[in-house]
Amino acid sequence: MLAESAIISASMPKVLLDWFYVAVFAVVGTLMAVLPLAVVWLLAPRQDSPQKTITYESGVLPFGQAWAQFNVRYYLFALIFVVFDVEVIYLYPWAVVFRQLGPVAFVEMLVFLLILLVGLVYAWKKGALEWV
Amino acid sequence: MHVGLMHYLILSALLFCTGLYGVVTRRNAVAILMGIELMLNAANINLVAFNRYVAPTAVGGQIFALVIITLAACEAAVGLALVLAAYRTLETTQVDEINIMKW
Amino acid sequence: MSWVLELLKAIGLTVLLFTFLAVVTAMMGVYAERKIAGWIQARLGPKHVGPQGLLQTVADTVKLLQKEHITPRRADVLMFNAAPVVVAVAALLDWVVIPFGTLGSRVLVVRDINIGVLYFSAMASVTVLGILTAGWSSNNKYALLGGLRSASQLISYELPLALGILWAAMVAGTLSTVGIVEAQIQQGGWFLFTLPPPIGRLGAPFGILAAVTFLVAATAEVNRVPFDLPEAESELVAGYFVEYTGMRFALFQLGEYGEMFGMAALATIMFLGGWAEPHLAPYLWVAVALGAVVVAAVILLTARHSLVIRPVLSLAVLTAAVGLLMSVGGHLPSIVWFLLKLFTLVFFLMWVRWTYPRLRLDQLLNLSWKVLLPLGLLNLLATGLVLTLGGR
Amino acid sequence: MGELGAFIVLALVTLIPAVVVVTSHNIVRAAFSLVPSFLGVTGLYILLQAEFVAGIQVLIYVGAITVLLLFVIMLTEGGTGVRLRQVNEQVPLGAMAAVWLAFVIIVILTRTVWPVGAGSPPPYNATAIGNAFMTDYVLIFEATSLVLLVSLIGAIVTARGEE
Repeated sequence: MLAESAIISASMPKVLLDWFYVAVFAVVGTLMAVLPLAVVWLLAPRQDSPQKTITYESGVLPFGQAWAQFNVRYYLFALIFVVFDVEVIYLYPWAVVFRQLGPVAFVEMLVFLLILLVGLVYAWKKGALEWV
Repeated sequence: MHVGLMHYLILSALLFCTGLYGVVTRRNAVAILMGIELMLNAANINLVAFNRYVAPTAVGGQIFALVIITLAACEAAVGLALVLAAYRTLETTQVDEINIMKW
Repeated sequence: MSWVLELLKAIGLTVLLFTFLAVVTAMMGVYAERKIAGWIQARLGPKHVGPQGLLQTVADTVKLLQKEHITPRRADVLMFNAAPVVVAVAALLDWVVIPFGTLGSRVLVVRDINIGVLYFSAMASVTVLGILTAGWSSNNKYALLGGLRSASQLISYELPLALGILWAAMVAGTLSTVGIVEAQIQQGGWFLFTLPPPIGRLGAPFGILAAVTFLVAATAEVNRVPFDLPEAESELVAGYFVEYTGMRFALFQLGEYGEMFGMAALATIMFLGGWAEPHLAPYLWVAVALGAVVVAAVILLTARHSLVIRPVLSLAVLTAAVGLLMSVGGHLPSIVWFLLKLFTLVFFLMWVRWTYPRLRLDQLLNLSWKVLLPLGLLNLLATGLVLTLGGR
Repeated sequence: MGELGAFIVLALVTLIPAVVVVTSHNIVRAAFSLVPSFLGVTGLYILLQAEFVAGIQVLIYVGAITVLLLFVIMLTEGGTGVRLRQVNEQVPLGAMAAVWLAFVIIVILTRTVWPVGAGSPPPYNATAIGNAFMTDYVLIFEATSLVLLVSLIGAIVTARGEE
């Protein structure tokens, strides 16, 4: 194990090797996911009929486009999500160093989170978290 | 040939100009925001590349990149909220039709 | 050329993990789900194909391979085809950082990436895009509504999920999945019940709270009952994948089960000590074995249906056997422990699925934003405070 | 060699979809094309050994900002499939400006001598970033939370209108 990693680090840093694997996984995984689709393309029957490719709408002929406009509520949740997701990215580095740095890091994060909790309370009070 | 700082800077310049083209030519406000996101990404590539090649032992550039990602998220949230507000009153997201301030 | 070797190794591991995903999580997962559903609803479940219906999902897969791919006339063809692939590959990529156990001094993990758990949550967040693509490109009202609902559900529960992950990362002081397990081995207890010394067992409430937050969010993240609104068979007729047939549908299924097992695996790693063997005194292991026997006896004596007898008996025999083995000082390979914990969690998720009704959309969003998110944040801060006061 | 190959592949993965983003007539497709572009940039960060920033790039850009953009497209006329003219009359002008700017930047870049630092990146990227945030950059750290708070409030007020 140790000997092996020494050989690799001579040519390539661990970080790059790690992600090299991820890249191979993504590429080969995509190929493997496409493979059954190709098999189907070879094996399965293909009989096109105009009825078959109609959009499914519980057996009734579809009317209008599905690409319609939706409720603004969806946006509000996505918006609050983005802001808090960004907050979470600051928690990750904090989580790693927290136990080395001790009280100072805790207080710094406390201030950070309290400011953002104000935002959550605001959204809550304004009813941005209500669906109806 | 070795990959150096220059490679990243040129790539980022190209990405930046692609984004700029989108911002200048698009009519849809959302598409303009997409162009801006590309430009911000180009800036981030620069920051991280400078970090890697000029001061590899520090992480300052990466911190700036993180802050820019944060600002990009805020910009998208507020910008898109503006687009929605404009759409509600004017029923369009095409920026050249949003001209009620023009006399 | 060392990199050719690495490339071959990576390709081999991809094929291995993809097969694991397809055979163990998707095929056996669906089979187990149907058997457990049958057991809970006092019926038999699949029974005819192979012994005890074991080959049922294999037969189903073969059937799906022969099904025609129907692409709706008004769909966006390219994106319609890309969506199931994205969902399946995102689920596969989750597994890169999951350690299965140890072999000698080696940890059985594809790559112990430095930012392991962050990587995991990033990959999990890509699923949202696959689902939105599927919903939009079908150009079907049910699909689009299901896709949008699903996306808003997934993003809502991503935050509590991340907070659960962060809790474990904070206590362990690392983002690496292997590091998190090793921290638990070092302190001699699961994060579920134990915090690092000097807090120890007193920290159990924090761990349990974090684990519950994570599990609830994970259940929602993989669209399972009671959070299956996006699919809601009875109202949205399967939601975002309503238009998908044959193997494309199977890929969604693969992604969903792969993701579910992946979440359970991450929970095992973060809260149940991963591959580590539990250290209990021998008499406690005897108690575990006896307990299994007693519980089984009570259920068998009071059961109204003879159908429950066999599954209860087999589970009890398994638990009793493990308990007895451990009480006489035996050992099981670490990979067995990991899989035992993983399957127990998966069993729990399936049990929940067939027991609870679906939530309403507003209840679902309330649970995430008004309960889990504040709770997760407070738990994180409280645990941080306790760790700080306890002298690091 | 391997590094250069990876760089070229990633550059193409970044730039080609970026061109689709700014030229596609279908706005939903343009938004989806952002994803490979962002992922290409992620790969570049990895190549620069900025692992943590790469993880955040996927989490925020792919998992959050793209979803937000798609939501808004589907909430406004973009989602209705109505085919509107997506570009304005500035196409030739914009193309010229972009090409000219790219040219100028590249000329300037190639004529500058950039300082090069020595040393290797810290092995644990996330730890180094955490330490920097908690010590040297703590003011930025706290200021970001204020920026986030303000944009959250601003966006909620704007998006809700006067209901």
